[in-house]
Amino acid sequence: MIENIGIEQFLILSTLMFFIGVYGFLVRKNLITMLMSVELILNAVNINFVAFNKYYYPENLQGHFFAMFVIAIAATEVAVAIAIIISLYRKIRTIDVEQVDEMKY
Amino acid sequence: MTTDQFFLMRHEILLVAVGVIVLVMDLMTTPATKHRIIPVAIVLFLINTIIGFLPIETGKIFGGMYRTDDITILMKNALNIGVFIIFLQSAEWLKNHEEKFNSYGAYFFIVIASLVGMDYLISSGDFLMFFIGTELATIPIAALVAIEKAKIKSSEAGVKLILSAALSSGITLFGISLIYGTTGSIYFAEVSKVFDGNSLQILAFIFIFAGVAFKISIVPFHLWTADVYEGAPINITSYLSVISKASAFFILIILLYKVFYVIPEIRNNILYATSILTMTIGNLFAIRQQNLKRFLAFSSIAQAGFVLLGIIGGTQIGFASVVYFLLIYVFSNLGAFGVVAAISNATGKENIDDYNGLYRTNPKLSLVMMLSLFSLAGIPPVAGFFGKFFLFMSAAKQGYFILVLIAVVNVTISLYYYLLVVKAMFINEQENPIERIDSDMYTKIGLAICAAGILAIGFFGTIFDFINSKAFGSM
Amino acid sequence: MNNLLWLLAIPLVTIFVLIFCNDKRQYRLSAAFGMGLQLLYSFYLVFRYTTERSSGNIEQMVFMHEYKWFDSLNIVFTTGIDAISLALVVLTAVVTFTGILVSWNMEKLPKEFFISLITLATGVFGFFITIDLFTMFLFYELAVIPMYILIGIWGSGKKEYAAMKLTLMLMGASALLLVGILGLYTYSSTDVNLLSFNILDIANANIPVDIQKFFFPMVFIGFGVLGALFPLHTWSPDGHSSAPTAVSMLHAGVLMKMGGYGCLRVAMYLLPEAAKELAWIFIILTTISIVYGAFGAIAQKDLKYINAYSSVSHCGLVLFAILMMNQTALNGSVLQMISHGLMTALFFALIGMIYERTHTRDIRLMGGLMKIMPFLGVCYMIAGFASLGLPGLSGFVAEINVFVGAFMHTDSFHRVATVIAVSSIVITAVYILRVIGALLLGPLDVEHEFETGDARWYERWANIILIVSIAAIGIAPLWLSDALIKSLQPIIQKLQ
Amino acid sequence: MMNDSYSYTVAIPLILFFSFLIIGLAGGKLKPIVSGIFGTFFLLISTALSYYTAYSYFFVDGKSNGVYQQLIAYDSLWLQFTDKLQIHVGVLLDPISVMMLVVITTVSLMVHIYSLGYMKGEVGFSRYYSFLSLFTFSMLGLVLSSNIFQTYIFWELVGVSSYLLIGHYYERPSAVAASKKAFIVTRFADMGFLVGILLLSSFTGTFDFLKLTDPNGSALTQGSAISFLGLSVMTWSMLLVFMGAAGKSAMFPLHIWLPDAMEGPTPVSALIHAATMVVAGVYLVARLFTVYFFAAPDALIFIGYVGTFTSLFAAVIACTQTDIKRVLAFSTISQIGLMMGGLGVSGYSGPEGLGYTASMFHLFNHAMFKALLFLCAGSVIHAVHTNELWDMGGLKKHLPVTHIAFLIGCLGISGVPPLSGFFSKDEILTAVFEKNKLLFYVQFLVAGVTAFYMFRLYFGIFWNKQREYHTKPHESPFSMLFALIFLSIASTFVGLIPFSEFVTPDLKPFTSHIHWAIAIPAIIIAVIGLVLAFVMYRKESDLSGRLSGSLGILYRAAYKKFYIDEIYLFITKNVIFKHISAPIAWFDRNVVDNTMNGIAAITNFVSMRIRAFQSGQLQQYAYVMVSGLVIIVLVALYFMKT
Repeated sequence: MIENIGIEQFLILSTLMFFIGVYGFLVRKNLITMLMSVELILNAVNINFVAFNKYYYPENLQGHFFAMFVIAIAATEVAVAIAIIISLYRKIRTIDVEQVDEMKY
Repeated sequence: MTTDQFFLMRHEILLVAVGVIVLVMDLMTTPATKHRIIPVAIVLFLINTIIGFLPIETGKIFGGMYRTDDITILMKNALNIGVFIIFLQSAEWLKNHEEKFNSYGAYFFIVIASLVGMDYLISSGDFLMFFIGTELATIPIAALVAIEKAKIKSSEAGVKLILSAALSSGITLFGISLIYGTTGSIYFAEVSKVFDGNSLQILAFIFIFAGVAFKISIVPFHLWTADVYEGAPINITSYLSVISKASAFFILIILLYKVFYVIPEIRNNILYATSILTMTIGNLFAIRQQNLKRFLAFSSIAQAGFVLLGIIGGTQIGFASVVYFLLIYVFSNLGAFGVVAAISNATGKENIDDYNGLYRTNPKLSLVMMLSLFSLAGIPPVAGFFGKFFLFMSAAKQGYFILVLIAVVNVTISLYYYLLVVKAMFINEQENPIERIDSDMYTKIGLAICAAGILAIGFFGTIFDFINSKAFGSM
Repeated sequence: MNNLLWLLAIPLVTIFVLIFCNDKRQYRLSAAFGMGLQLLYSFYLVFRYTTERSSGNIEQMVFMHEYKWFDSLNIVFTTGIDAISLALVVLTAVVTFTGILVSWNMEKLPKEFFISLITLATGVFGFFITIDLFTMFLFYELAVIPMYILIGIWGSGKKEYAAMKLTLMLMGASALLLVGILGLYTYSSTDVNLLSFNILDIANANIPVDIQKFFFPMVFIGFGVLGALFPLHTWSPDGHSSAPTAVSMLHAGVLMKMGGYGCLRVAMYLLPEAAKELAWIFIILTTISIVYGAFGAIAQKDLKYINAYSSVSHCGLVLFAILMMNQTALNGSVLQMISHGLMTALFFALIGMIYERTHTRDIRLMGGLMKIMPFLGVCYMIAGFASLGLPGLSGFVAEINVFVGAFMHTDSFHRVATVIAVSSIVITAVYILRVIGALLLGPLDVEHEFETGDARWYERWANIILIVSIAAIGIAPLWLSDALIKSLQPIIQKLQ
Repeated sequence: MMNDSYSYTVAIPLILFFSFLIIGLAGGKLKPIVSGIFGTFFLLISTALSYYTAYSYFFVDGKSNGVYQQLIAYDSLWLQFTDKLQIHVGVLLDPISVMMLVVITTVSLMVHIYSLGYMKGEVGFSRYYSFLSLFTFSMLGLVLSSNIFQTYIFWELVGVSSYLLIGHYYERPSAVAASKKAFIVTRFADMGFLVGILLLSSFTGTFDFLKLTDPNGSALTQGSAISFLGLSVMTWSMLLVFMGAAGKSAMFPLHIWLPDAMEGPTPVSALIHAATMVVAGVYLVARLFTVYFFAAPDALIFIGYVGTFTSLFAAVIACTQTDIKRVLAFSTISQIGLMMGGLGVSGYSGPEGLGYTASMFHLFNHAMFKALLFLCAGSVIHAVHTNELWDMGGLKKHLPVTHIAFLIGCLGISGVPPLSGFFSKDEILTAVFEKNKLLFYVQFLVAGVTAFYMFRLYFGIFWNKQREYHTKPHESPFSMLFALIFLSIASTFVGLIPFSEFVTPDLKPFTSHIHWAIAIPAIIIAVIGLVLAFVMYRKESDLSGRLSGSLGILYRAAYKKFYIDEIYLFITKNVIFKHISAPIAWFDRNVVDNTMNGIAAITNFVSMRIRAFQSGQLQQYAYVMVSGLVIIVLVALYFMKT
């Protein structure tokens, strides 16, 4: 049934996700949530890649591969980020981003 | 694909080898003998650096995904030298923070891993490699930034770095995806053929540019820099401010002039505006800083602004002078950071006022510091002068006289705050200045190398001629 | 032996030696020896130069050597001298040597002091012997930076402020200068591969007038700040007053001359059309600074301030003369550079010596010093007479050249400017005599018991050397001015 | 024209320059008296040389077919402006320069000898002599100069040596002030001189006297055409040159420095401020007389008026002063005024040029008797250690020689025959009478006033009733008396020289004779003045007191030298210092300087303001980043549209 879904829908979806992600990153105070917003962005990207590949350039698989790599790297990124956040939490006992401003000016 | 092709990646392979060896040997050490790994790692890395200079043929592999030519090799060697100096400087720091590390091998391995990322980034021939390189370069560093478990600042810096890096890479990726969508390829070569500069591609281009600009910390993508630099362990700070910056600049040039070269006026306008912003903002912030790491962070932002002048020229000379400047910048900045590191390792003092009367007690350190600062400020006869001069020259050749004027005025402002440090060290007096420091041999060697580089590079015009003969010859 | 790099080699070797010296006597001896050698070598150069010329060498620059530096950028370190630069080189050698003599008893960090001083001198020598803009600019900055350290560490009064102000203003000026130089480079040839920094090449490239008009102000102001061009002269009073003696000598005596020399050699020579069109603006400014400086000096109470302002006035005269753009005036400007260099060096040397004995520079607290230090008193009087343009001393020769030259313009604008400038000789007389009267003459001030004791041997020699050279120029100016006129011809031809 | 037979004349000044150097450098080591002898000896040589020169010029080979030649005895290029415009340093011999040679060397020699006694035991004895040599050198160089710029050079040098000599007692604030005033006032005048030279040279294209003063040369015609503010440029330049002359010769209103200059040692006043330097202005005008006459007649008339006015003005002041040296100073001013007046009315050729001849003649005589008077005054002061007229009296029995000498001087200056003053003054009056009646009457009056104040001085000092002096006055030593006697003899007989045979504007001798029609009244008014003085001051009569009382305000004005000094003081102190110089200094420190500091301050301020960006809030960083991105995108797309 995918035939009767145009690429536009995918693109709209991905774009929405992208901006939701950005929005989330900017407004959510919880570090973990901000990380999730980043994930949204990355997934929007993945959708883009796959959609483009499927609809426009089916002859090769660059898009798909790219998406996979993105997923993998996103995983590592999240891993490291979480680790750091935890170590931070150990010290200041909060993951509210607004508390994370010892260094300024 | 044959092995000898495979060995085009000699730099990366060697690095990985060094990393693995260090890691393996590290497993054999006991807590009592773990410090022995330090000399081993340093020597191994030195060997790797030397081998890097051996001649090697160039070419593409993985269908153009990875490509080397003389200039990339040159760049990688420069980075090697830089990292080598950083290792030398970090030895003392490592010893001081024994409790933090149950093994030192991890430290070296992580740095080397990130350096591998840089190398891949430099020789990336398509966006995938570009993306992988960037992440591989950034993520380990984020871990190292946060390594000082005891300090809040360290973790805070780590958080700030990793999160904003994630955001920026997200933005970059979105741009890449759009490029892929509009051109149907992720290979630089093909993209550049198809790329025609319609508004969607412009959007994509700017997204990608933003991602790189983030790494170089160009205004307005620079705000993370100061905090991360301050919070991070000082050697990591120097790594961030020198190595990752240099590689990012390199790739920026590739992107601007190999991939997106069909939209010159947009490119130039963006560069024009951002470079003015970058150097001015950087300077204005640097003026007030007391913490030297933060100070150097802002000064390095300003320096980035100057480098853009070389890029905006867009000529052979321009790129040559950018690479030349980066080479000098490695030595100057590492010299400055080295002194700061030596002092903060010995006394934990990192503020400018602490340096009052330093010359009385530590003349050598202060001299190296002065040389480095003068080199950063672009004062003859030290190398920095030539680097800056050629950057401005290449911009002037393209007729950007106003831009050059603004830049030079900024140089004057920067001179002001560099002189503040010199003043503290040489002119100001204080009751109890920092007592006599005798750093370990590694630090001394590191600083000596920096000083030698700062003093020498300017006088051997052949270095520049060499770079110029290699620089992006293919364009 | 006529390779000009000696002028750089000797100081550098001296610095190198100094690094390995390790007690006060060695420092000053090696410094004095090195700079003495430099002085002798500069005299030797004069001799070589005259023989070269008399042997019929009519090149614009003699002893030219080219050292390829950045080949791909066509940056070639080119050395060469004509009478103008040679005269200034000798001036520099004299002032540096005497400066070292004057600071014979430097107590605080003598090694660093001499090293920085000689570095400064090296920059100046380099500036004068090079004839390509790149190295010229390099040496310009090399000469300015040690100033900061020298004033900052060994200065007096609000030294940090003064040092910072001086350095930043001069560096800001060099910012303009850099843009101007790059502009000259960019338009030095129509073929991108032949762009060159070499002054002689640029002189042959005919740069379009509107381009010149864009760059002329930058170059002229860039150098003019160093030449204390109103209203950008304010670094000079503070800088001079807080600098240590030898540094004031070098700075007022030599560094400020780099400004005039640069204006002449770069702004005027390479951008003649623009110079012709825009001169009037700067004529107004320089005329102001001549009178302004002189009047400013009248109201001062601190010896060094008085001298700083008089330097503003005299250096204003240099630039003023340069802008008059005819042979006599240009000749006068160069003569004025030399004579002002010598006499202001003498002034600052004497002020330093007097300060050592009186521990004050406020003329209201002194008086009748002639009685207790006659030698210094006489020297001060001679310096004063030189600077108010007494015939038989160098100042007069320079001034009349300037005035006669300036008056050759028949339009009333130049004439009025000239008459105003001439009026400065009266004002100068006023403040010079005021100082002499307040400082040396009158009853000896008894509340302050000054350290008596006249000049020591090194001080005597420093003064004598300077005075003799002042008088030599003043009594027999012909040989010098002829040589200068010959070397000025290329510039004049461009300006005609 | 070049002439080698006189080339030795260059030695006349140079000898003294060397003596200056020797005494000046070795002075500290030598015994004072030795350096005195040295100086006198050197001077003696050049005196002999100049007498010889005078003799051979005037009587042997100065004339060729009845006209005195202007000989260039020595010439060398000193400085070259353009190939055409050059400064030569040379020796020009013509009647006036040779005449001046004699005057300067004679008086200077006398002063040297006199000072051996007068300055005995003074501190800075050898300094004094070295400066005397310097002065004589410069003065000789001035009169011998063949080139107007050379004149300027030596002009400055005499100025400075006068500065040094006035300030001889440099520990006396008044002396310092006086020397400063003298230098600055003359310097101010010299500025005019310099501009005049510049103007002159820029039109005539030469500095050379021979070219300038050649009556039918091209120099004179140029520039006369171009006019500026109604006067021809030539007139302007000559007026400016005269400004210099007026400064040196203390013409109104630039005369103020001369009375103060009396702070110097009396012999110096005799040499510099009576006989030689102050007449340099007259000499300069005479030197350029041709130019004045042909190219700038208006200027010449102006000079005549200024001179005459000054002579009256000074004479009136002289009547009221009580410091004997100041009286003499004012009388000097007034006599120089007469000379200027004479020059102003003079014609050019033949008997027409009487005024010129007369003023030169008067210059010559005046040098003698005024030097004499000053030296006498010196000897009096030497005896009684005061300058105040009313602290003296009845000295004629203590100082017999001085008394006679002073009397001769007074008679000479008052123009009583057969003393020298009579002849020259008579000639001046004649010349003026023929040209301009108004000036004549003024000068006629001046003659009377002169006699009056001179004899007021004479009676006041030597007659009157004896004052009590703490040390009994005694006649001066021989060296001083010798000078007095020599000069008295000189000023008695030089009047008999037939000057018009030697010195004339057109260099052609003519014979002049005394015009009794004018001489008789002149003598009469002089005698009247004499008698008046006799009546008022011979005995302690309160006549003078009553008179001055009745004249009231006028007297006080004259006594206060008509407040000229106060005016100058006001201008220098209040206008220049308070209202120009101090404000500029303030402006410089506070406005110009603070603009520079302001730039720095602004930079700092901005950097304080923008620190908010670096808030430490991660999300704000991200916000800035994203918005920056958006802005760039929008701008870029906008650019793409256009």
